[in-house]
Amino acid sequence: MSTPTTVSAADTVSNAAATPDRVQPFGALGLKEDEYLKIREILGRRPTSGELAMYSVMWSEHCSYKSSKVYLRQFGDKVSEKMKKNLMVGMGENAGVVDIGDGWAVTFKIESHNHPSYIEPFQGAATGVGGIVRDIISMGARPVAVMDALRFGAIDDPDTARVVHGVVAGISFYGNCLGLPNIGGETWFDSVYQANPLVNALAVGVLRHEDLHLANARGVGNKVVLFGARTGGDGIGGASILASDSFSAGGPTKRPAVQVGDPFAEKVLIECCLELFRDKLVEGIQDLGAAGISCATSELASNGDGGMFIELEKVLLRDPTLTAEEILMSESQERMMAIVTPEKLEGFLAVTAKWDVETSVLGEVTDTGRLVINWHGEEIVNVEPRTVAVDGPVYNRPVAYPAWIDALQADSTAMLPRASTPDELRAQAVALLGSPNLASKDWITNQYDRYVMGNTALSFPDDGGMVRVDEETGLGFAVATDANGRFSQLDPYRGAQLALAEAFRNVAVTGATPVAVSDCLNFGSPENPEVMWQFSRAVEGLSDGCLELEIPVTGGNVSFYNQTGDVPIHPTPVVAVLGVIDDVANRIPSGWQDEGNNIYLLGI
Amino acid sequence: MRIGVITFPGSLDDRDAQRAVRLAGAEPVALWHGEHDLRGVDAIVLPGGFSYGDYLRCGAIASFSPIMAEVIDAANSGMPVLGICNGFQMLTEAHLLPGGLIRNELGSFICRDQKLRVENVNTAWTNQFEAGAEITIPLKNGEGGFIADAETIARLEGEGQVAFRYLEVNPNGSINDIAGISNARGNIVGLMPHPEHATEEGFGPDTAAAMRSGVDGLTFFTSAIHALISA
Amino acid sequence: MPTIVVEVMPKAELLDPQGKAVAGALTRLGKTRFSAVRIGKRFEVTVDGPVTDEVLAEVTELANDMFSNSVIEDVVSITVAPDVAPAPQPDLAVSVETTDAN
Amino acid sequence: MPTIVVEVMPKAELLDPQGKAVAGALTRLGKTRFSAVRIGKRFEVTVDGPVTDEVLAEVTELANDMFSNSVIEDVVSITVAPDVAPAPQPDLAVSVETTDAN
Ligand SMILES: Nc1ncnc2c1ncn2[C@@H]1O[C@H](COP(=O)(O)OP(=O)(O)O)[C@@H](O)[C@H]1O
Repeated sequence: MSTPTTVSAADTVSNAAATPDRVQPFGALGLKEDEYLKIREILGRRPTSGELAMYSVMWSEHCSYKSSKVYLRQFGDKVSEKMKKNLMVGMGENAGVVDIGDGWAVTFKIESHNHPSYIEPFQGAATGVGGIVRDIISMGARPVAVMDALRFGAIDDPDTARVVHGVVAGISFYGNCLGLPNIGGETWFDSVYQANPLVNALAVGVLRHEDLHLANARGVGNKVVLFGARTGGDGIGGASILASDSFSAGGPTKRPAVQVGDPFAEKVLIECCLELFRDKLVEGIQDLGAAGISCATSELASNGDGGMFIELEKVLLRDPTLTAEEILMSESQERMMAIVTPEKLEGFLAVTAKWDVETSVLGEVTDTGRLVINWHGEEIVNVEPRTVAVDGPVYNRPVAYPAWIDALQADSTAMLPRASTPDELRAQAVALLGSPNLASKDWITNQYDRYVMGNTALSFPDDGGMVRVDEETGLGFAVATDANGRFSQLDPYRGAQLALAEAFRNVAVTGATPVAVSDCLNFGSPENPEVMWQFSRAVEGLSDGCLELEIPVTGGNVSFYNQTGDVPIHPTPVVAVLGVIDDVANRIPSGWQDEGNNIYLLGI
Repeated sequence: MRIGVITFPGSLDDRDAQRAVRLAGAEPVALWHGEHDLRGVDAIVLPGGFSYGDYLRCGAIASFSPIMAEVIDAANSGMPVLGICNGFQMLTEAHLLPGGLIRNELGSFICRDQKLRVENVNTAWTNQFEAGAEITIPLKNGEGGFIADAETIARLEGEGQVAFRYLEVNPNGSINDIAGISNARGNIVGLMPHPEHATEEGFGPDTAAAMRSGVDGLTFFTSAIHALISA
Repeated sequence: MPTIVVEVMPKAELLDPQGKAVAGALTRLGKTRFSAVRIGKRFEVTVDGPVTDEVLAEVTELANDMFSNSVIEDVVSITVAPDVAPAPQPDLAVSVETTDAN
Repeated sequence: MPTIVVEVMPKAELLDPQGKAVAGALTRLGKTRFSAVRIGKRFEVTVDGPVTDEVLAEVTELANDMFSNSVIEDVVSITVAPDVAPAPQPDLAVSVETTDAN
């Protein structure tokens, strides 16, 4: 970079206007040239380095869904009246919300934290749980359960132990310390996930109808408040982000790509947020996810009256050397942003003080239609928030039917030799029993607290987890997650449907009635036309299946770029189904317990 | 009968302990770590969880909470005090009970339905058990290995202050399979397993009779009520 | 700003399952010349102002009452490291030197 | 037997939840002159035999690969403490001295 900047002299809007030809490291930030040119066109000038930071993270595949958006619409389009009936909040919000009766609602969502969990399995998985739980809190719900769907490499590969034990310990550490019962999940080993494990975490929350909150920045003059952990250098090297030639003088900043989780801080944050909601001290709360302050400010502003003014130097820092751009992109965990009316600010601060949660007022909602961010009195960001958060690029990427799939399908089990002697049969049975994918998962589930909160009606080894919502009536919900990457590799359309059907069955057999779906679509690179074909087929299959079963998709997550070198993982659409049960006392556990019960085999 | 349950930042099983108190027939009273006020309760439960994230040492930071000054005074004057898991750790950190709790022998967190023998039925929290009763209640901890120097162990064993012992499996490497202890007077009891999670049918540990039907934990709370009534 | 370093160790091997686990791992890796590993804690306390005798006394008290639990741990040293940079450079991190035990 | 002491600290850029929790406790107790606390680990590795260059090289490797996780931690020092008694006496434990940082 020709004119490097430092902490005290950030690249300002006027400087950007005055130096249109300055070369900017958009490529290193993950932006394509046409995307960069588009940003210049939107702004009518070159972006400041702060704006470039914001656009680059918000326009990343992870935040903008630029390759998947055109397909995901099907989840909203293929719906019947019945599917809409119990839906209080559908796709697009932090998490979908379903009416379960008696004035109760349930919100749930599943999300991936795959790549961080390969780099640093313990912290990657831990912060994956933390992130999904904050989505649930921001809806006004109390989180009441978590689940985890995991895919690892071959069990005998030397690196697998590092990843498995790190991931499981991370989930156990974060979930247990947060006091959320883990009620189920999946564990699968296959060498296609060797350098790209899948860590999908699900969280469920419950709320009364009247407690539902959506995160938006309405009401000119309302305060924008950041609270929770201090902002540090965590995860700045993460996502698509910072390259050595980026922002500061004096050589490359070495920032770690991982985030460190503090479940205790999150537990306190949960109680603090619930008290803020209960005492009606906030208009809305937004969690800080992958793109940190960039995401929270631009999304809140986009969903509200459209304008916001922020003084970035008011952000409480853990590391005082952070630049403005790094503060905008930091992925530090356990932070929330709230919109508070001026009259209620004092009450708000009293609650955060009670919980020892650090808080700073960053700015306020405006009617300018612009998101303006100052840094020590100088304007470093001035954008229309929707251009950052909503109207990012949308791609209709090329798709190509994989030529190899016909041969793969033709190579069916009918070609395999059959066991012909008792010894061969025995050997096969022993091989099956000894296979890691069929073996007991107790060594994992014994590390998860299933008792905390005292409402767990079903968990391991049941097919679905079940939690009581109302202690008076016994009203409750059940959840199961399922996926089969091998089926989806053979046929992504049917594979996604099989995952849906399996999760649906696993909920139904607990005695609950399935009512809603969340999904986490784990695929290879969207720039690979064959992967894009798999993705398009899986979404089509899943949306058709949901229409057939008449349960809506309320939200989910897409994770692309899951591959080792050029080799993509098997398409792995993880489907979570939520069901409702009037009284958890009527639940049906998986085990047979009473002598004399009859055994039936249903289906074909 | 009013039994207080103290909530510390990071307490997790506080609501469960309150529910258990209610199911046992007493009135649960929520107490807050930051106050110097026991609200006139007759007994106190320090619940499980990860107070202050279990950072530093489990229960260590919580043991410096304002309310602990009152808890220490009340405990020393004979009020029934029960420390469950993290609460047990706090009681040792506050030196109300001897010994300490260290990381499980095998390193990882463990959650299991744990069989115990009630070794001492002369405490405020065990008097309704039959002598030598074998019970099953959930255990869930990462740092539950009970340790103390040889002299302390000899004293605990000699004077009947070992209240509970692990049966079949010693899940965390505790010396002499010790799962819980009491003070000499018997009003203060601490244990790693969780009686409050075995108080309601359908949500407790499995029993031979039916899944999740174990309610052995209820007797801890009815014992406290009995102790208070007969005091 | 000056930093005071407090070091705490478990009293004996018995009380240190983590150290035992690491020692076991070393043996499995064939690193047999290490006969024991113990794992303790190192606290870096940043002091706002000069390190006076009074400050040191306060830290010593904290070290004994809060940073360590005398039932299972010992405070093995309290030293002053004036004006260290917040974090050493990774590449320079390993400095091998011989010092006396505390 | 000689002991090699390896010290590992969380990276300064990353959150140290333990240190933060202890610093918070200090503030609540009114000990306001301590502005930050960070908590790392101290490994004492007992060596069976003399501490040769080769042994030091091996410990350095272990320090980097096993005792620390380079993604989130730094090895801040490796020192040799010859022939310490296994555990210092509690009463003698606290020796206040000024040394240079590593
Ligand atoms: N990673 C995990 N997290 C939580 N629960 C899990 C996990 N893996 C497996 N389980 C649980 O363990 C039990 C057995 O799992 P599994 O062997 O996959 O059985 P099934 O094939 O019947 O689903 C189920 O209750 C499942 O929810």
